[in-house]
Amino acid sequence: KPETLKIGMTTFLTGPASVFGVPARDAMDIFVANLNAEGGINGVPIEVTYIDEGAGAEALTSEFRRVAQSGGAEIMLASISSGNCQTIAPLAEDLQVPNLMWDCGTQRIFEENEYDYVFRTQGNATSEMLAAVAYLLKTNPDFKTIAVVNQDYAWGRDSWDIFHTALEVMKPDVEVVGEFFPKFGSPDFSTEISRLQALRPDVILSTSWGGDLDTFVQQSFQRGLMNTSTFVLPLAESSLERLGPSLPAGHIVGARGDHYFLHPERRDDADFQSFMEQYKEATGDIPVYSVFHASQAFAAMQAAYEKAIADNGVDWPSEEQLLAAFEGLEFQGLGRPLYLREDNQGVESQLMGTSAQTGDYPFATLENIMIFDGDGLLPPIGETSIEWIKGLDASFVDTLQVETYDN
Amino acid sequence: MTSATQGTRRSGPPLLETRDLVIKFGGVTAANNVSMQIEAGRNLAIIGPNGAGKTTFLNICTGWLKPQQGKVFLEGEDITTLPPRKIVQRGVARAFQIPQLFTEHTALENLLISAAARDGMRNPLQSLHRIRQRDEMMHLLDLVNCADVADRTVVELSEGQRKLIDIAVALALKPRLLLMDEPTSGVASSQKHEVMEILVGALAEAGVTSVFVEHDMGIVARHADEVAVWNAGNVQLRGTPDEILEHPDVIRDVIGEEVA
Amino acid sequence: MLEFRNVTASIGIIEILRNLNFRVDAAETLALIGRNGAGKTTLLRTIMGFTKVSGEVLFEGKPLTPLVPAKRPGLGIGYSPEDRRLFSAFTVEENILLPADAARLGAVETQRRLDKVYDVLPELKEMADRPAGNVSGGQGKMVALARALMIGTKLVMLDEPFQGLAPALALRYADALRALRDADRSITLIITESNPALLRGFASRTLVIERGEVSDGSLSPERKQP
Amino acid sequence: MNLTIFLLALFDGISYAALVFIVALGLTLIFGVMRILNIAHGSLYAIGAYATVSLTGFFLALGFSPIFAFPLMIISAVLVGMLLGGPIEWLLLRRIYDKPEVLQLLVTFAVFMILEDAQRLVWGTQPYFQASALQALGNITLFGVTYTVYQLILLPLVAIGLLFGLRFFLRRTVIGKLILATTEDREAAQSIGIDADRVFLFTFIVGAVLAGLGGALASPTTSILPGMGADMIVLSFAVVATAGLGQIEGAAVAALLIGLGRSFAVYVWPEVAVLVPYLIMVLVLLIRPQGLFGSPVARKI
Amino acid sequence: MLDTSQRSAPKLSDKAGGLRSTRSLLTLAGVLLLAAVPLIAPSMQLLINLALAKGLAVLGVTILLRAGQVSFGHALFFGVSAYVGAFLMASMPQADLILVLIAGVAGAAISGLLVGLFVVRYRGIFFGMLNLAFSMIFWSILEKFYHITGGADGIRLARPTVLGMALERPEFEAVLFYLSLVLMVGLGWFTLRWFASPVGQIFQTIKTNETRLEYLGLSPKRVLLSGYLLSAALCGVGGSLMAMTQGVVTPEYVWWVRSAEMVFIAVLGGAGSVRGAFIGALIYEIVRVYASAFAGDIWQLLLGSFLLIIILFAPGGIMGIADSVMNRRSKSQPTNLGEDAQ
Ligand SMILES: Nc1ncnc2c1ncn2[C@@H]1O[C@H](COP(=O)(O)OP(=O)(O)OP(=O)(O)O)[C@@H](O)[C@H]1O
Ligand SMILES: Nc1ncnc2c1ncn2[C@@H]1O[C@H](COP(=O)(O)OP(=O)(O)OP(=O)(O)O)[C@@H](O)[C@H]1O
Ligand SMILES: [Mg+2]
Ligand SMILES: [Mg+2]
Repeated sequence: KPETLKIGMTTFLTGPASVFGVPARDAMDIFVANLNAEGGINGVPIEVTYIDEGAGAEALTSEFRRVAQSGGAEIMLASISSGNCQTIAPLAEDLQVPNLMWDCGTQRIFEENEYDYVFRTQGNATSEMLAAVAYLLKTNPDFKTIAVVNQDYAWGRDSWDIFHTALEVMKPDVEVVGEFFPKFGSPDFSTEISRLQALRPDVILSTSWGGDLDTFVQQSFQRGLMNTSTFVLPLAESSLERLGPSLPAGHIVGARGDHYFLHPERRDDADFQSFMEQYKEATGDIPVYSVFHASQAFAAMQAAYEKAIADNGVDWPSEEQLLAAFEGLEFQGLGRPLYLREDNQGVESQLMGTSAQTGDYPFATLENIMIFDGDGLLPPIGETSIEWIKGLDASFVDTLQVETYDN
Repeated sequence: MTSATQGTRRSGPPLLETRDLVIKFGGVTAANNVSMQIEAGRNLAIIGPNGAGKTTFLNICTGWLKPQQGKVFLEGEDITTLPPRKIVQRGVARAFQIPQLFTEHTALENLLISAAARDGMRNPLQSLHRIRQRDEMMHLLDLVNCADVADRTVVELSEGQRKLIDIAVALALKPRLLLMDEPTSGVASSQKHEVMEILVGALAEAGVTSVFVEHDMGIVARHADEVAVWNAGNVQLRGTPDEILEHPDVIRDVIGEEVA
Repeated sequence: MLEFRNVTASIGIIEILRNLNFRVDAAETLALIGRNGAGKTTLLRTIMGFTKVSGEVLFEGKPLTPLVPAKRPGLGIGYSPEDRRLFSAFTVEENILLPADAARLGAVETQRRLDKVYDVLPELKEMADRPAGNVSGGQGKMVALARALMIGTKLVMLDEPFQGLAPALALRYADALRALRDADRSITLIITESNPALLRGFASRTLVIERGEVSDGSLSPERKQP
Repeated sequence: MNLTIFLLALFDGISYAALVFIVALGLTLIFGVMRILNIAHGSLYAIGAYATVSLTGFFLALGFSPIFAFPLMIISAVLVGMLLGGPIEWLLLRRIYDKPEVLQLLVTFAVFMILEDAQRLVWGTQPYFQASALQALGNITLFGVTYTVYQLILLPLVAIGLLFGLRFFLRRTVIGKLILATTEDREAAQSIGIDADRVFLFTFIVGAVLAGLGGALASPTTSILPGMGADMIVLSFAVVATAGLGQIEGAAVAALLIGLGRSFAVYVWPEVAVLVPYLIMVLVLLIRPQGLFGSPVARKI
Repeated sequence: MLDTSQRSAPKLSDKAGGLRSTRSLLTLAGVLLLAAVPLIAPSMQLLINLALAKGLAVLGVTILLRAGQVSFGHALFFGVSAYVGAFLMASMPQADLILVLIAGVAGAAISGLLVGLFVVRYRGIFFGMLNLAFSMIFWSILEKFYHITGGADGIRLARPTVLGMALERPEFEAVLFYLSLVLMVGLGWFTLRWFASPVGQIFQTIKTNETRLEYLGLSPKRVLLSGYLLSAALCGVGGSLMAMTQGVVTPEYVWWVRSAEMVFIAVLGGAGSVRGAFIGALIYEIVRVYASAFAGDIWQLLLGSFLLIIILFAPGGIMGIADSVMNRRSKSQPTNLGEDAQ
């Protein structure tokens, strides 16, 4: 039994993605402090080392390795960027250190390779996009045209691939009138907006995040584009507070999972409320989805250790015991409970809603919330997402399990 | 050294010939129907007032400037449109009015590079300082009175020293024809004659034809076989030093009354 | 007027001039001679403030050393560098006028001085509007000379001013400079020149520099009483 | 492509070009005069934007009318120039003018790195948005497409004003002449009495003010977030190189080409929009190796 | 004339000789120390391996610095070589390490030739920016054709075999480490010799006077191209090693910041110094990793300040510091010209 349980976590502390990375670290500090205050896991306190993903791939791999090997970390949480996930997953496998992919969206990881040491404690791009398609089809069944404005990098491209493929099979009559991939970090979308105003699509999809999403929505709002088209913004939960009044009512918002600071099923729970207060106190902000993802990874880790200890009746599990505990592990962070599939992929529910300016907050909140069960949103093990989606049809939406809430 | 021009006078085309060169810069005519024939084996001095077009003539002959009209021939070959390096490869070297040196290299290295460029570079990993032409180059430096600054970087040298090294660099190419633009300007008068003496001797020994622009009439009188006088873009006169330096027009326009 | 006291000047870590002690009186015309690399140019550059100096350089009794180079022309020091250093983005006349602009002389004074300069160097008048980058080597020297005369009301330093000039022209300039000096007794001239013939009967004193040291040139036979 | 679409693309291109030009202008000036490619320009741009957002937020919270955002932009830009530009030149660059240019470049790179983190320490990692200035001017509608007056009219006007202002300053005023002379030969300038140190300090501050102004003017149109400077700086570099060394008219034309190229690409061939600045640069330099307005360096021999 | 130089010249070269041997000894010690890293500090092995790979690329940039040219796009060749390796591994999973390396370097050299033919016409900022443009065009291609290139996620690069043997990660990494070390020594030595050779010296004259070069009968463009090719190939070696060490290639390899970083390291080590390229890379990577590990979100600030201090107080870079330290020690007699003349 170690004196402390050392864990390493990679997150963006610098660079544009620090809009996710820094809140996640702040949250992690709270989770760790809370657990340590209760005596840690089976009496073992936890100590986290953070690794900045913004420092570049060399620094990341060197640091990851240092923390995992000489730093004595028993378990690693990595990472946010999907490029980094691709680097880290095989490295963790070779180093034989259990690694929880806590905020890594690309569906490819487990579809293209098998891993023994790598687990994902959240859903993936497929479940996130399918939920957005399903919500759109349920709430807005009659739209005819769609345009997309995504960031020009893997996430923007992949997510549109999934969304588009799904739309083609579930609503073949929809016409894609414009596909824009402005460069990542673009400061200006005026041209795209002019073009969209001329095209007047019924629906505009953007899976952008951070400053790109903020700028796009703000500029669209200023120029009246939001009055003429319905926006589908699967990551906008993370921008709600910053967008303030610029996100008017009636647009579709997602959260990469069932993450929302007013989660209809969780908002009355004591642990949920107390965390929200702690977080608000520590940072002054409302938490965004990366905080929820951090909570899930943390919960998964805690659950795995506790399960391994209980299953084996030991003081502290060996690595094999710990790995065994991850098989089919069930855990719950700040959202609904999750579990790990056989391919180490997490099954996570997806929350979607429609923006509303109620006046309760100086920014948009959600109404007509739907929480989709994660099971139906992932391809069966062994199938790749795109192939699987190509085999679906319009009836897919009705097969999904969903709960609906007014707000 | 080179053998190509050992025989001083040969029948056949002159070593360098220009026909009706014209070049104008805006309103200034720097060359106005310049036709010159330069025979092998002689030292030709070019004199003339400032701005007469002397440097421009050298620029055209070496391909730095393209004339608006006219042609340049090197032993009968039309070289008017060739770039300088092609002309240099045919045995023409040049020293400049404003020295053109590799300022971060030492004086000796400047010469060694010149020698390497001349002979081609065979062994890519041999040190420049070890190439076999080193002694020859030290000798050349000595010739221009600069052996003592061989290991100084060019930026550290005085203007006069640079001029001398610039000449040595041109000489290191073992040219058939050497063009020098005011070789002694900036060289202290105490050294001028000494340097020119040795230089001209060496050129004669190697059979190098030389053309030099010069403002010092003492030098012209002593070292030129022939003098051409430039004026306003034209060759005004041509003749032996004695004839020319006595000519009243030349005295008026170039030499000035007192010294004469 | 100008005095060197124990001056040692270095470029980088190399000492070029050592232990110079001499003075130049007002209205003197000093010829600096010496072999190539003796340190003539460096001496002038030292007065302009472009070398590292230990010891004292006094100008009209006041130490020059604390002044940054840019402040020195304002004292009435004009300098024509050996390598011309014209501003090719400007025309010949603009080059000549720049020192006046920098000193903010005002239109009237500027014109007065320009006229004077053209009196000395009439050849420049016809090239006034040509870009300075294109003039010939000798013409460039003339422009540099003119520029120095523009600002040098007290001290004019010419580094090989006749280098590259056709002898006829050089002689005329020597005459003109002499006339200028004779007309305005407040001007002190320092000239480095390798052709002593041109300075004959012109320089009031000769200073020989050798290996960075000033030898007893001040006792030169060419010395003339002002 | 019909006429309407053509005009729409033109409008978009112009307003984008205006902003790019304003930022690139300061960089061109500094590069033209000091021969330093100031990488920290990107940070100054970002800090100009942050400062504007903070100041505007502060004064609007005090109840001032949104129109105050405009003077605050200028104040922010001047603050950036004075408080950052001045010390960078004074404390850092001045010490290494006699060193190789690449060292000067790297000093600005180091400053860039420092300022990037400094920004994050001061303003955090969350994007800011402050569009009062833009909203204050309202919208206009052309061919059924709504534009903000700010972007379509104000920015181009400011850009044109700066272009002619700076041109006049450099070509027609005495200080401008002295700056140009210093540009060409620092030592020769000193020896005719030009205080090259002051010229450089002044130039750098003006360049920094322009960077800050670019950020200030951009702030109402975009999210202010870490890393915004890095993108702008590459774009500005492309403008500077395309323009020809230190050519401000060239910078204007290059910015316009890049702006129009980008907006037409979005209409016609969106895939290449990202590449437009580089393609334009390669094409221009292929045809004119010295840049749009640069003149071939005539070496006197 | 100052005849002091003549007297001091032999002294200078004596001293240079002494310095040279001290330097060789120190270099040897450094290489041995590096060779011992896997044994004495295994946790540093990966970091140092990455630094060595980068150092080779920096060496490429260093070469151009000697000609006075700064390229802001040399990450292009780094990336080309890495992607060639990745594609090779994808199509030929049994490919050998040596094959990957050779193919990568060949790819880098060929692209160096293509880009070089175009950019050698330019100097200064134009040269730098055109290189940047080409690297960014390649970067965009990598991002755009994501079906082929994997977009921002990049491509995983399986472990190649080594002389036909399939190795586990630790052994493979040891092989890579020593291979990098050998390449550093070999290519470093080669580059030093090349710099000193007539060809290399002529290449360096691009920095000071192309007119004279032309009047020596040489084509400045061709001269620059030869060095450009060498520099691209060296970047290629670095890129291949980096790709195999990381096991993944991403468009970040080509991103302009990486090119800028290479220039930065080159100057940090001592602009134009061969040893400096590697020492610079090692120090840069170590400072960066430890700064980012222990000062989380202000590592850039620390790194920037560190570099600023080096540039301001030791503009000769780390090699400059090393030289002046050695100079001071070997300063038995004064070599100052002035003092000699007394
Ligand atoms: N930047 C420098 N670094 C080191 N040494 C230098 C530097 N500049 C000049 N020197 C040296 O200082 C000495 C004096 O040079 P200076 O230019 O003053 O000579 P000069 O008398 O003007 O010669 P010349 O008649 O050839 O112009 C020379 O030996 C020269 O090599
Ligand atoms: N590139 C150019 N552009 C414009 N004018 C030029 C150019 N080169 C030379 N000139 C002009 O052509 C004329 C001849 O110049 P050149 O340099 O040939 O004179 P030079 O006889 O060598 O004079 P000097 O003895 O002063 O060196 C001069 O008036 C000069 O200003
Ligand atoms: Mg001439
Ligand atoms: Mg001199």
